[in-house]
Amino acid sequence: MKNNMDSTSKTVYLDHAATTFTDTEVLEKMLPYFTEKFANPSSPYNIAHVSRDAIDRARKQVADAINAEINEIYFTSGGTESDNWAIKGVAFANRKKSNHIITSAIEHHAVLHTCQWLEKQGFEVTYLPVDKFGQVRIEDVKKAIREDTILISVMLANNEIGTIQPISEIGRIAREKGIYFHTDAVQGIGQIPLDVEGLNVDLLSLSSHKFYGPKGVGALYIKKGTRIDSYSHGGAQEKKKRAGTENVPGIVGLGAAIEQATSQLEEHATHMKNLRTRLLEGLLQIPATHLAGHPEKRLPNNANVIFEYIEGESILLMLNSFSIAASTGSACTSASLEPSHVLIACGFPHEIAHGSLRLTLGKENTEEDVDYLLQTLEPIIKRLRAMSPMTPKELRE
Amino acid sequence: MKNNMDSTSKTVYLDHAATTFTDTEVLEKMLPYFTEKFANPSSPYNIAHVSRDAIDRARKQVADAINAEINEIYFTSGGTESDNWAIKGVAFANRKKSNHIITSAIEHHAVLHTCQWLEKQGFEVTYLPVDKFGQVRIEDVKKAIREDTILISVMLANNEIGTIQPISEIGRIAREKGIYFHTDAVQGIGQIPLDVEGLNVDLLSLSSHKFYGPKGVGALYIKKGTRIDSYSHGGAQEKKKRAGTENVPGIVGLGAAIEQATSQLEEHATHMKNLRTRLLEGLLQIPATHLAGHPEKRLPNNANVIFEYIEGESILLMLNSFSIAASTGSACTSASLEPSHVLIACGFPHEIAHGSLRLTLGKENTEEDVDYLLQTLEPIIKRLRAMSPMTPKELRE
Amino acid sequence: MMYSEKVMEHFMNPHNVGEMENPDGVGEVGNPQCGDIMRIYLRIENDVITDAKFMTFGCGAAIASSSMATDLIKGKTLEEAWKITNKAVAEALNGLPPVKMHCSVLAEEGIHKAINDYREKQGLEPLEEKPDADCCG
Ligand SMILES: Cc1ncc(COP(=O)(O)O)c(C=O)c1O
Ligand SMILES: Cc1ncc(COP(=O)(O)O)c(C=O)c1O
Ligand code: FES
Ligand code: FES
Repeated sequence: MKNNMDSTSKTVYLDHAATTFTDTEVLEKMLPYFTEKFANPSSPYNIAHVSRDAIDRARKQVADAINAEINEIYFTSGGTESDNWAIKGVAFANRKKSNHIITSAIEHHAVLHTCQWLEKQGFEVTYLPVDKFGQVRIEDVKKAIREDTILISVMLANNEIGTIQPISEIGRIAREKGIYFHTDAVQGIGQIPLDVEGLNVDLLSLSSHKFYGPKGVGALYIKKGTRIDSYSHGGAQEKKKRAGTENVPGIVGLGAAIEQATSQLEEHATHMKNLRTRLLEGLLQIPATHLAGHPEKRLPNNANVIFEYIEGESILLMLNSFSIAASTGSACTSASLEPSHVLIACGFPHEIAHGSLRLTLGKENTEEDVDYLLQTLEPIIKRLRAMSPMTPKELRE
Repeated sequence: MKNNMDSTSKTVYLDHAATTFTDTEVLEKMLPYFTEKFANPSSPYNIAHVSRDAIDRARKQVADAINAEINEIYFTSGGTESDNWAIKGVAFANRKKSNHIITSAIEHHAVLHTCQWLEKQGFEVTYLPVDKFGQVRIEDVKKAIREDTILISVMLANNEIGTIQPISEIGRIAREKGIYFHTDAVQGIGQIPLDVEGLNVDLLSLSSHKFYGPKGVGALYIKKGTRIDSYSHGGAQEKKKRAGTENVPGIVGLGAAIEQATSQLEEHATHMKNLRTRLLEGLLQIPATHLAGHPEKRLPNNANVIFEYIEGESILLMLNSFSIAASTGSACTSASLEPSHVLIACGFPHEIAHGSLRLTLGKENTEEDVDYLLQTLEPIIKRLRAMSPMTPKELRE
Repeated sequence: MMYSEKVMEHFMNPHNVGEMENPDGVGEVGNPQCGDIMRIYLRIENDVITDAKFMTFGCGAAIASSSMATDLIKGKTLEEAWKITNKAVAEALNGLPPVKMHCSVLAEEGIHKAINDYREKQGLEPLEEKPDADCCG
């Protein structure tokens, strides 16, 4: 099999859920804060005001993007820190009161592993199942709530299958019962409109590198009045809740990126949906191929399909040799050799989950990219199936 | 009083202990990792190798700089996170065994407030006093050690007065007793040679923005075999000890900066000492002025002097109006309105501690900067003393 | 330190600095341990403050408050001067950061002490002063 990859060929990047490049306009805005405008925001002189003002501006940009108040936004080092802080912070601050937490089986590991760790610290955790499209059922939430439930954490949209959860309804139930409600919105920013009021959430995590901002910076929305422990101890930064000299250029980048993402939301979503329609039409023409996730309630840029009889790592390797970057839920690419917990929770059998391919589109993708993927992928699937002892005769050539 | 500040005048920055600008060569090396080389290091395709390799290279640069092994270096979001992780991580991982921690009274708040928080969690903490130069006495360390001591944390060099601690000796004692030893080396990197073997430390914190690297990234050295909890839960990054998509550009910047700082160490230290000699000669000619910190065992770029009868914030404000950026230990600039805990621990009375001025030099400072400071400062001190009811007659004009 | 331009003006070029020979009233408030001492001198003729001076050890807000407060009381009757509050001083300075309001309290207290010093010298009952503001905020 010949591939067209040479050192000059550009990669067709179809893994924007893993991370995005930093937008050049965003980077441009960050640059002065590395060099001329470098002062420590806590310092007592004029040039430090410049750093302080930059952080204030970014805080407003984030607040505006999610309809929060400025003083409800706290900057962190990324989505993982935001998730860890939200969950551990609320759990320990409210421990005396009670000790039960509800989350879903398809959360990101930043939530799941945090909850598992809390179980070792004596908390009890209920992991809600999902339906075959990956949605949490409201009935299950209601049933799981106990007298001593302190926190519900359900993600806004899933990173593998893109399924959007009924956050607003879960939030309403949580609020009625006086239970804190956290949502991991890391995959949602810039993809779908977000409004912390409408969503009825008390805490919301986001991560800059998922919406064309820099890596290593994120934010946590904490509704006023929420009882939560500080995440780190030290200086008085972030109202003493998250000590450490602020990552000023990173925060500036996060602010610029979220403002841009929010202002271009509709246009971007339309572009993504158009490309995805073309993509899915092509993919689902391949026999013995299934869509994972919800047919409609999903992120506009997410396509996740499962090819029976073959294994995802092999698909990725071949795609890689044709300069296409994608992702899979196969066990063979995960350090743990376990297939995607998300696909399993949706009810896909292990052997099927292995054949998954996640393609997540981004703003620079074109129809040509989609066509190149389709034209490259079809022979790959055929080839791998031809090798597989599981493939039924009629699918082999 | 007229000042020479106008919008075009460059600031004379004498606060490098607060933060440094990012070196342009360092920034240059970071830039590609925002845009072309942006892939998630955990992803399974070629362009992700580029990110992975970059992190590996930075890890080696850090390891080489402090004579550690590559797999003993963990990246964090800064000095505060490194300190929090080292102390909480070791405390909780070894809790069953015992619960006593020793630190010093002059640590950075990232250590002190973490220890105070641990006291609330049931740990016992001894805060070692210091001598008038700000040094911990070995005798005091020995006396403080108990059967159930798990951790000693003493900083390498103090951020306010620059005093260098006898880390190697403390480390030897800790090792003999089988007690973990952490040092906050945030202020030491790039100023004095560092070698984790020679220092006998098990954990060492550093922060990129103190040695001309970017803000928002740091590292923790964890000696092989050290029992320590993970800091965040989620993905498998940093050998599952510190989850979260890696801040690739930040890590590249940290690596480049520490390599540069280490290779230029001697040259830099000589430059700093020459400037500081000139600075201190001028400062100490002002009557009723005292040097804070150790006369020799101090960071080469640190000068900290106390002017009797006046208050530090006023000095800073006036310096600021002449475009000079500096720092003080006065209560009036701190949110808590408490004077520097470091100066108080050195035995300076409160009213004296108020008159402190910290000047920390950096690699772009020149003799002209020093002279400009001296020539600007002298009339300021006179002026403020002329206003102060505490100033003795003979010091007034 | 986010000070108003007015504060910076009074800090950089304070009015009424200095000691006064044979003042009619002097008031000293504050505590060097907290980093602030303010001394106010008054010249009084026919119950009117004809001159005021100050000496201050303290932060920018303390020095600017001293300057503004002494400006405000000059030409006022003692009764009028007594009524000048720290809020009035802070407002005249176009505001002070919240953590610095206590520095303007020093000015109010200093004026009260100085007026009472004058009253005592005149054999009058001192007026009731507010309790001392807490040291160090
Ligand atoms: C849904 C979700 N939550 C959390 C994270 C963690 O964010 P970060 O990698 O910025 O720490 C990610 C991405 O990795 C994610 O997709
Ligand atoms: C000695 C010392 N430790 C820790 C820190 C905290 O580092 P960071 O601000 O990068 O979190 C600093 C600087 O602020 C410091 O000087
Ligand atoms: S077949 Fe090799 S890891 Fe799955
Ligand atoms: S005199 Fe200390 S804060 Fe004003």
